Amino acid sequence: MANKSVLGLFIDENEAGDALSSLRKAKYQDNEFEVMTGTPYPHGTFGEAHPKLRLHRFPIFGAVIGFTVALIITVGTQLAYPLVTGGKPVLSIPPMLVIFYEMTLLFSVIVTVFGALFESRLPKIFMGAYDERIMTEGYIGVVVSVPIDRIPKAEQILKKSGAESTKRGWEE
Amino acid sequence: MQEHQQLSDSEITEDLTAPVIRSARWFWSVVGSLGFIMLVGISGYIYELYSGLGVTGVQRPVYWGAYITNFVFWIGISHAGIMVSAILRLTQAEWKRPITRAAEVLTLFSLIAALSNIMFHVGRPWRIYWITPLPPIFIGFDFARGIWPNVRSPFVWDPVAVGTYLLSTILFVYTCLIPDIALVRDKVKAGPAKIIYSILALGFRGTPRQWKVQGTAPILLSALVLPIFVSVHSIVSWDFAVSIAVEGWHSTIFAPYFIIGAIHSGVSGVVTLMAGLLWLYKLDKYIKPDHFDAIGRLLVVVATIWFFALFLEWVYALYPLEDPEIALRNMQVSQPPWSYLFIVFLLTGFFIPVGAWLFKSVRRNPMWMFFTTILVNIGMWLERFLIIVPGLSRRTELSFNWGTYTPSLVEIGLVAFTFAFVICGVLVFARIFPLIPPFDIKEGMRFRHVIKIGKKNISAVVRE
Amino acid sequence: MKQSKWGMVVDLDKCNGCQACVVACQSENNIPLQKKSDYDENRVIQWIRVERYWEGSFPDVKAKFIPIMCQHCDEAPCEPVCPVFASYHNNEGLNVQVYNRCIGTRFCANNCPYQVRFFNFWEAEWPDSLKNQLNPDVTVRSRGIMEKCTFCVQKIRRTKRDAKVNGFEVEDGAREINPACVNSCNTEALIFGDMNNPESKISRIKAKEGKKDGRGYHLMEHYGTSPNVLYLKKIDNSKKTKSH
Amino acid sequence: MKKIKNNLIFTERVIERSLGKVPVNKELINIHNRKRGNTFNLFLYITAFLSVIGVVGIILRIMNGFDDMSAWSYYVTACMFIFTTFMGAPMFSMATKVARGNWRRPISRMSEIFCISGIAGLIFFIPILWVLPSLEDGRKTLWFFDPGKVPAYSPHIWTTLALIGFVLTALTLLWLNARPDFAILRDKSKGKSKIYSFLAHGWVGSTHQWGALRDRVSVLGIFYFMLLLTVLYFFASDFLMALIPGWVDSLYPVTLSHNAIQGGVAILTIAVFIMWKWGGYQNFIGLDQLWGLGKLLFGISLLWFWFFISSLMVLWYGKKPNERDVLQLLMFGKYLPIFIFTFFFVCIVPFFSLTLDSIRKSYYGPPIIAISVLIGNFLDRFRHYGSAYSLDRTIDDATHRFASLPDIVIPNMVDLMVIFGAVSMPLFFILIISKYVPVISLWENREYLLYGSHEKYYKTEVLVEGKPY
Repeated sequence: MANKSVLGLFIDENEAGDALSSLRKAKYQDNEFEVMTGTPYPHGTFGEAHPKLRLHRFPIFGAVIGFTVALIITVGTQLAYPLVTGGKPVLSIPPMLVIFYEMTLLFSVIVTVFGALFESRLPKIFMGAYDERIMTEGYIGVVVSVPIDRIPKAEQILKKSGAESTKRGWEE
Repeated sequence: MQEHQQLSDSEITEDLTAPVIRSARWFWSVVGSLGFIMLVGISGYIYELYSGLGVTGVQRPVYWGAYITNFVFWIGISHAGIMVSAILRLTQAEWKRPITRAAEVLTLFSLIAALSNIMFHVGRPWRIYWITPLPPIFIGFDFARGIWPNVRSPFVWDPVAVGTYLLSTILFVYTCLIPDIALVRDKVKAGPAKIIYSILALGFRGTPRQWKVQGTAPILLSALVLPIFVSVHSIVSWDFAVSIAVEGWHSTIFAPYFIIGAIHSGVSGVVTLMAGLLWLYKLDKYIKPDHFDAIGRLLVVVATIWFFALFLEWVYALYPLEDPEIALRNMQVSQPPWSYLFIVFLLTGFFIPVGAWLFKSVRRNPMWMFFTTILVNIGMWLERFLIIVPGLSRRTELSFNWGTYTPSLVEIGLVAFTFAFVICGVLVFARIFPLIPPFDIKEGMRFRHVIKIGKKNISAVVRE
Repeated sequence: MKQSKWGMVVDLDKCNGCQACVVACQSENNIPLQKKSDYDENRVIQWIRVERYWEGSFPDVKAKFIPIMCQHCDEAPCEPVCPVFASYHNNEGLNVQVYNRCIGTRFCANNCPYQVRFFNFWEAEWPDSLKNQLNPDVTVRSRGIMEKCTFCVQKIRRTKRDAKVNGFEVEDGAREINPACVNSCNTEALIFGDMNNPESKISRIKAKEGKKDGRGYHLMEHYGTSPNVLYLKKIDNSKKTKSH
Repeated sequence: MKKIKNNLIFTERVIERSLGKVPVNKELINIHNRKRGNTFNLFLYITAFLSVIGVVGIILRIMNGFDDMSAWSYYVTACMFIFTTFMGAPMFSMATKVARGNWRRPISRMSEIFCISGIAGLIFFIPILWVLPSLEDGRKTLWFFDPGKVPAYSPHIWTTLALIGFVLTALTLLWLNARPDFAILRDKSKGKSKIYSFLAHGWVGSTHQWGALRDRVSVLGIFYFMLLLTVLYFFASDFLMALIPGWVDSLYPVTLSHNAIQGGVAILTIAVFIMWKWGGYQNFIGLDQLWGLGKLLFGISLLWFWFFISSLMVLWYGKKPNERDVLQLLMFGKYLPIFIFTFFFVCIVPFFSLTLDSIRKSYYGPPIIAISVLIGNFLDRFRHYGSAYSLDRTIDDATHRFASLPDIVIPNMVDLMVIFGAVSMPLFFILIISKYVPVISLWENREYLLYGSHEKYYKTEVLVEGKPY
């Protein structure tokens, strides 16, 4: 059953905070409503749940991939074509250290960026109820995406706690 | 220290996305003239491609000339972009907000300019991909080279390092750009632009989870990009430091010396860019004299450390008292064409700019900072030129093989091409995306507090 | 077949600087014709060049001719820096230059203390009349490629192959295995041979002259590249010193 | 937070702050003035005893004469160890004062107290002047010696002058920073104690004095950094590189200064841990002090690897005869085990352990890593100075290489006495003056009350920090 979503636009942070607490009182789960702001606020400004990020394991994971790729490239190429150059050993360590270092960092950056996109659940095709003024003018949006029958109750709560305007939208 | 005035969100959005919505009056004329310079450069390159490297001033034994100097110069400029933004992000300095993205974009385009220099320098540019560790199988148009690249050569480390650096800069700039693309997506009127921006913004809605990622991801990425920045310029310096036959190249201080030189010339490049933006886009409310003051102090410290490294390199070149080395240094200091360049290099690289930066009034005046930092970059271009070319003219025992070098027209045209390319790239980027992140400035407004102790107001900021 | 290690001895006492070796090398290895402008722009390609040095002031001035070619060093600084393996050390002790791998970064030329590597700045072209005298065994280099003396590796390869096919032993100092410059030297100043074969002329000279007080020395030893070309000093009876 | 309806301007939140009623931190002064426990006195006597043994070791070493340089290798290592660890610690307070991080305030005084170890370094340095041969023996030198114009003993003269200037700057820096605290303690004892009124030297706390203090400390801090670089530059070149013919490493002076700063941060971490664990300063030194030091140690260990790979790459790739010799002498020859231990303790242990959050962000993690860094630092000094002083400099011109490489010198009794003396004499001085100089600077902590505080921000609690200048 597709979710519909309703958006309430607030001017003041305290009003948005009260809307969230009243929604929570009306037994809407935390993952059903969301605050949308144009700029980053300190966490918990609206009393919303603290998002737990596990961003730290991505670089280590990427570093391991990068190290193995570098190992394959350097050791593989030098052993595949054991040509002596300049009297240097075929498996000469210092140049290999350079390639290890570069590849480890390259893959850890790539995996970290994908991790960041994954952590912020970004490629979101259907934006649901959304208003331009959140980003451009600094309004605060509270969007509730629930099955259709609970939408009017949510809209009524938003209006009561001082939303300037409400809007319906289609969730995924 | 900060005379600060609060701005409303809509005012900030208006100011910073103005260049994105409609192009400024001067935009097309400036980009057009830069495009003309680039055309001249490219035609020079086509002439060189057609008739061979004889058209450049390169000869035996000076086999490396203006292209490699330009390559090292642009790699140097690209470093400070990431270094400035990474260090400012890691120390959460308050004055990082307006300049981080400008610095990173400068990094992006100067890296592409550096790579294009390798294309000009190499004898057979259509085979240049043989340097990269791609598998030696048959790739479409070219017969399989049948062998992997030689991992022990500094010229294989270079593409790996610069490639890593370019890719991580692109990804870094993109992750920090997503909120601003969302802002422009909401600001721009319906049409093809809106579709492209909403695709690029990946549906960014500004939920607390997404803002927390925007908070921690740049710090994590700058912690990763800083080691890359250190390693790229060390590897570029090892292109020169590993060779034993050229006098003045084979010294161990080259890696730190090149990196401090890169920071010195790069941060000056960032300051020139900031002053340029301030003048072009009238951003007086966002780039304050305090930003120039803070960067000016940083530049004085970096310049003195760089001068200490230069002193160390010269002392330890003369320390073993070998004749070829002394002959080279003597030539650099007393022989006419090189001694003039050397004096100009010392004056513009260190003495005039650092002398000027000691005065607070100079540091706080964007116009003065603009000219002193351009002087620095002229000096640093000459510094790389004076490292590469006199060393190569080989004042060694085989006295019949001493050489000199004068850049040819084609080389001058292509050096001008790279400068025009970078400036034009930054302007076009500023036309497509906002160069000063609006959400960062708005965050600054929200986190701002004032502590009043008696008569003095001290600006304070929220620390998580 | 025992592994051979090719080397050369240059007897400076016999060399009179007649440049015959330079001409022989240019015709054998398809080196392009050098115009006057190449000499002015210092872009001439001479795989072996004879350097003239004068010693002493006017009344008793002494000329000294030193033919300098690629020394095929054991620890060649030019090999590890080539990114595409265009120059590497093969098992016969030669510093090999593979022309179709080279992309012209010119890093190896910077790294050679003896400056014996040359770059093709222009496309080489010959008048039609001279086209048939090109040596089929040697590739004609296009522009943008580095090249250097290879001890006429094509002659070594061909003789070794014929020796293996027809089953005869390659005897030391044979004209078909010697490089073009060695064959053309009328005063036999240049001696080429297999240093692993103890009876060969070159190893006997090396054994006799290579010691402390012998006439043999290597060019620019302080770079530590251990070159394979041994130079023998000029003998000078007028002075007390045996040789200079 | 007043908000104007239509254009949503955020007005600044103004926080009123004044120090009128808040008294100087009584608890800090009580900890400082309390009778020292017997563990403190025990340590005091141990270090006193060991320093006396050190002095005896010096005299014994002097008595066996100066001509055999290899006997002095452990002595020079011990002296260099003082300069590259104890004298590197004050750099921490300079650097963080410029970077204005507020987490440095409780521990910046402890890093300035290490300035006193300059005197111990000077005492150990004097005999070395006779060990180092003059320039007449034809060795290459920084002063481009040509007889007649440059005096044969110029390395000795200039290094001693630089060293004395360096130690004096360190002492004045310590006194300048501690002067407001002496004034507080003088007024605390209502003028009775003559030591504090003499040390405070008429400090009344006028705005002019505070402004002058800030300028003087910043100028002297930069001067201290430059003098540290110069002194270590002389030690690296004329006392080390000149003794190994053919070693041309223009990076080593910078590497030595970096090792000094790394050693300084390591020994500071241990001192802060001791203050936290047994010093009674539990509620002043929190987790973010040790965490900050852990992050700094991690960053500097990365730099250690970068300096090492820069010089190794150039020397390894060059393969000139003299470079192969130096690599054989210092790394891959007989000194290989020492090099492996050094690399393990100074680079691998801090790098791989401090990447884990649990070790870096803990009370016990950074100090343990700091101990391994100090061990590595000592081994690194021994690897360089030990081999340089015990090398016989004959070169056989056939292969342009050293005739024979020295094997690792075994320390005899006198060496051990000197090493223990060199480590414990600075500690002895530090323990003595920590009775008079308060180990946590009172005025810096009090200044923090002006700028840092927790404020309510809508529904959350945020830390607001001001940037004074």
